[in-house]
Amino acid sequence: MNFINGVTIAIVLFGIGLLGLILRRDLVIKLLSLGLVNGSVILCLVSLNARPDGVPPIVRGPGGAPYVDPLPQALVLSAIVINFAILALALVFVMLLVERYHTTDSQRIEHEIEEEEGP
Amino acid sequence: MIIVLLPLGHFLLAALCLAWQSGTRVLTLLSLLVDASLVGLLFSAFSQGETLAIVLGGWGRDVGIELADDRFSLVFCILALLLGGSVVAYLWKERLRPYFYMLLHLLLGSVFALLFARDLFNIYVIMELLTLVSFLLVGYERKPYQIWAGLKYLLLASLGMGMYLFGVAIIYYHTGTLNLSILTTQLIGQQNASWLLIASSLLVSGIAIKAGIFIFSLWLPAAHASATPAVSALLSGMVIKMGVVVLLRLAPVFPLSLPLEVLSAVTGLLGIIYAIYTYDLKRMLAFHTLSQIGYLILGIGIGSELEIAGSLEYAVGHGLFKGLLFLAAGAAVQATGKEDIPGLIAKRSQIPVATRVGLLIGTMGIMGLPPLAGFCGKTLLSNGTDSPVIQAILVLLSIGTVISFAKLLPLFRLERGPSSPWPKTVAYVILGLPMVLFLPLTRLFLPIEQWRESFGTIPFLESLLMVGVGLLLYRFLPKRLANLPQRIFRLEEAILVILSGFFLIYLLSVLG
Amino acid sequence: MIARTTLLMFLPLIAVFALTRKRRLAAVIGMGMFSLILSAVYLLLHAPDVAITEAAIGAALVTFIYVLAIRKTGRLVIVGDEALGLLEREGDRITGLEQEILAGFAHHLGLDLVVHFLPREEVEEALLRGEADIAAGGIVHVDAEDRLLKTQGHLPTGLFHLTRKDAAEPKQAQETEWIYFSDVLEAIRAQEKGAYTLDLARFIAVSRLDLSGYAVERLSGSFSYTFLLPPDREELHKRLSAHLDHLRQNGELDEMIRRYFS
Amino acid sequence: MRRSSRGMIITASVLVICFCALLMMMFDYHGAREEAGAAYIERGTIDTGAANLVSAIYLNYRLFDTLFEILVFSVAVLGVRFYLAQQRGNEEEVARIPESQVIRTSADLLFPPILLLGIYLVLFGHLSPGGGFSGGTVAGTGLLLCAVALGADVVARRFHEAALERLEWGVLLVILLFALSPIALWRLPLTDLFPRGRLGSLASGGSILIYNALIGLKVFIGTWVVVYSFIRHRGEI
Repeated sequence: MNFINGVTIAIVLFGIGLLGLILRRDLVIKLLSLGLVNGSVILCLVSLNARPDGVPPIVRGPGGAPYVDPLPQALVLSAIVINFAILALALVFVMLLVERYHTTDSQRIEHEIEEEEGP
Repeated sequence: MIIVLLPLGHFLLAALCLAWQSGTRVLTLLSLLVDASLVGLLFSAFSQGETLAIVLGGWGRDVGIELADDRFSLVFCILALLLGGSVVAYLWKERLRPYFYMLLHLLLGSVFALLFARDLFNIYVIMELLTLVSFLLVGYERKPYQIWAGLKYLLLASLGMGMYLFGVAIIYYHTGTLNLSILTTQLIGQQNASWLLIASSLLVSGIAIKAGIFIFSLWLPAAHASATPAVSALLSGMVIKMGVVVLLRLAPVFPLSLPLEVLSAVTGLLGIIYAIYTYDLKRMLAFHTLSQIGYLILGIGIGSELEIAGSLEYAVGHGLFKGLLFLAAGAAVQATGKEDIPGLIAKRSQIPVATRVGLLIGTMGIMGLPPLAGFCGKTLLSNGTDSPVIQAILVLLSIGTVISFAKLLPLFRLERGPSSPWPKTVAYVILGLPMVLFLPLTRLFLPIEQWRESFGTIPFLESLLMVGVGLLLYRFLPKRLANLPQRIFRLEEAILVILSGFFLIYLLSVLG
Repeated sequence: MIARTTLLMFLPLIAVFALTRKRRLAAVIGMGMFSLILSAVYLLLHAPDVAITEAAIGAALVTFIYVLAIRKTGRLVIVGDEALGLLEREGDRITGLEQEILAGFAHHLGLDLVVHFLPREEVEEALLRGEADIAAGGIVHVDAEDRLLKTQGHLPTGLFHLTRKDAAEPKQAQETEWIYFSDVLEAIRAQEKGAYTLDLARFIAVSRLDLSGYAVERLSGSFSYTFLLPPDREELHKRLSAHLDHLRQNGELDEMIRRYFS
Repeated sequence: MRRSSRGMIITASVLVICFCALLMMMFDYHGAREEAGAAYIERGTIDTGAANLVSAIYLNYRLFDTLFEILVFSVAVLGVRFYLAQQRGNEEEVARIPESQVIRTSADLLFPPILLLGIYLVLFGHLSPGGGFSGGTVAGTGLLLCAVALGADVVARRFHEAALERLEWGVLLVILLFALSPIALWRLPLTDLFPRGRLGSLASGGSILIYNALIGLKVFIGTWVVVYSFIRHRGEI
């Protein structure tokens, strides 16, 4: 079996996204990393049952062509939209934070909020 | 049919709220009454032994989405209605935008949907809606710390849902189904497959982030402490329980017994330690939520019928008293302008009497004083197991709860105070009354012999003893401890802790 | 199959490239590229529906809103304490000589000027933490930390030494404390310390108060106000110095100084 | 100093690498399963009448998921509007958007085909790739292009925001009512009562076409509301 397939790449991308989420302090880049994490799961789902000799699951006529499993593809459509919703809303909240703290550095914002709230 | 109407009806109302802005309040109240009658219908059908299970669209289970009801979902429906009703009452006099009621309806609708869901991907979608709605509710007042708490919640919860979906992908690849009841039959004999262990750890860690388990839900103290009281009550009483409900659905299917038991001890004890040394009222309540989740998942982890009944009862009880405590605490903070407990105690004469009574009933409930709600759940949980370790954990948790709430006791000195506006009093009554009458009400869930057996004199004395020991210990415990680590609640550190938690769960499921 | 593998191998590379960018805009556009390639992969995986949705939402819509939200122009962030005539708040506006110099400099670089006011003792910390590009607000060059880059002074100033007359022993100069605008007024009113060293701008602010309890002495030597930059910003330092030289040579600096301090 | 501390970097890398390695080893992936999705492939077109099996699942078998997805999208639009509307937007910026002549003409040229593409994706979603969501987004993005070319305020005058938001929720209401309508005939909600039609013709696939059209309209409006909110607040980060 080919080692470079959608699933392994998806796991690698998940890891990259996680690292970005932890190590980059800029909130915008954190959000992009989150998008990458969720996107990698989508890639994983789509490539699970994508057989190399398959055809897209659109029936052109009678008879059994090797259609690819349509279920993950349908699920993934929902996941993509949800991903978008999260990224858009999170971006709005980041904008609100920037308006108040003039920075997108997560640790600085966290620090300032801790200072405001007291010990 | 009803189980589809419950969620979709609320979504319809959410859409209507924008069109008919002036009537939202009344509309919401009416809808809750209609819900109550629908749930009543379901309940009467259920008590005659009919369980509803439908596949939407009229397809077979293997291709469609199944919805089904059972005891858990009905009980949680009642809890959701009580909380929803009291929140509406609590906010009756406040001028809120229709936007708020819209979110409230969306929240209720997704809660109902989740209670009936039996499909892994369906659960994922509903959880995401729940996340987004509660995220918007946390930031409703647009204060900077709320925004940050909400953002942290969204990032972590979304990461969790990513992990969950990865687990779903693995399961789908190996079994070809997403339906939980089909999965149960498919997985017989495969309980030790390597992919199953990793998939179930992914599912559980993803859900645990939303379920308020200590090493996973590190966003929770900030979010629950900073939101408005009504939102905190909803989140702590209801939304957190939804994560637990999902764990309840997953537990019979996947090999989760040992991980859940260990997690319950961890979250219970760590939550208590933080709660004891936190002097900000709402933050302490938030830490308490973390610790009380321990009780719930303990029962789920053990999985015997009595234990599950115990955690179910405790879940309802916790929903009631935590909702009550958050509402009353919010009113008290509003009346005095102080958020820390010493400050509140100093100004206690400014707190309305009804609020103080509400806080008192909530405190008694959470301490497990018989015959209030907390007592029933705790008793059932400890009756259901013989393992000394689990008994010890339960005792520690009970005593810890008493200690952490002993701080509040000076608040309840008999003193005159201003009177509370009537809607808030109604809100306290909606949550307080079922709590006081909890013991008779539990007969609905338990066979009569078991009920008699469980609540004899001995548990009464035991829990009184526990309260006494807790109060005594409170006198002698150091009032301040060397700094507990607060860093773990930061965003980056929280992600690292979550990852380590994932390894912990995986290790435990390999061992178990 | 080969196309699929190649594209798949590209994905992590692009992701790493995008997420390690320093500039947000580059990262956003990198992730947009990533989404585009991802949707090509979906097409090759026989999922045209997903490919279209990913291209429309992931690549187009998300990238659009992120690009819209991000500031196109960079910002030149100034930190500093308030100083009369140099960096002052007037209602919503910020005025003063240093403000004008830096605004011109920012315009010259094509950047937006942003000023954050901080107490003087936190300014250097902020600079070292990388939160600001330039520190301003009446910084006398002898007072600055050695690690930081300094520009050549743009305005001569004097230093004043205030000693309380009723102090038991006259304090030595090295024991006196620098005092800055953010707390100078309260400090002098409260008369909490025995001795202060002030620069001209602060001295003017203080001189409105009752100073009869203090002996005032002007320190000898020539002092001047300067800007501070973080140690790793040599390029910016060079350009700012060049900008100041330019102002000096064509007389604009003198003109500005006359406007603020005549 | 925009870097994390070294301990953090090391811990994070170790944990993440372990996580990925564990996942890779334990996934037990050995190529695509050929029998996967057989139930849908065999029965899909007969059950639903749609040639596109993904649409068949998305809008018929698993319509309930899709309803939630639509709700998630609506909540996102609502949230963006709510939180950005109270913010002081830079109105003069909005008026200033029109860019150079080149962009204007190219946007003018591009807009009609993009809109057409969107409509095509919506209408033929049950026969070929596409559907309400992708079609709506494509059309909405086209409108964004239009906004860049003409100035967002020109477009915004034609599409009044508050009215649009109501319209969006109105469409949601219609979708929900439509989903619930089988109750009137005493059938399970979300059941498709429409005739299946001849496979491959436009009028096939039962109610999928109706759902696609409704969702397409809703997403089109929603996309524009989101994009316009962001145009009003551009460059704030």
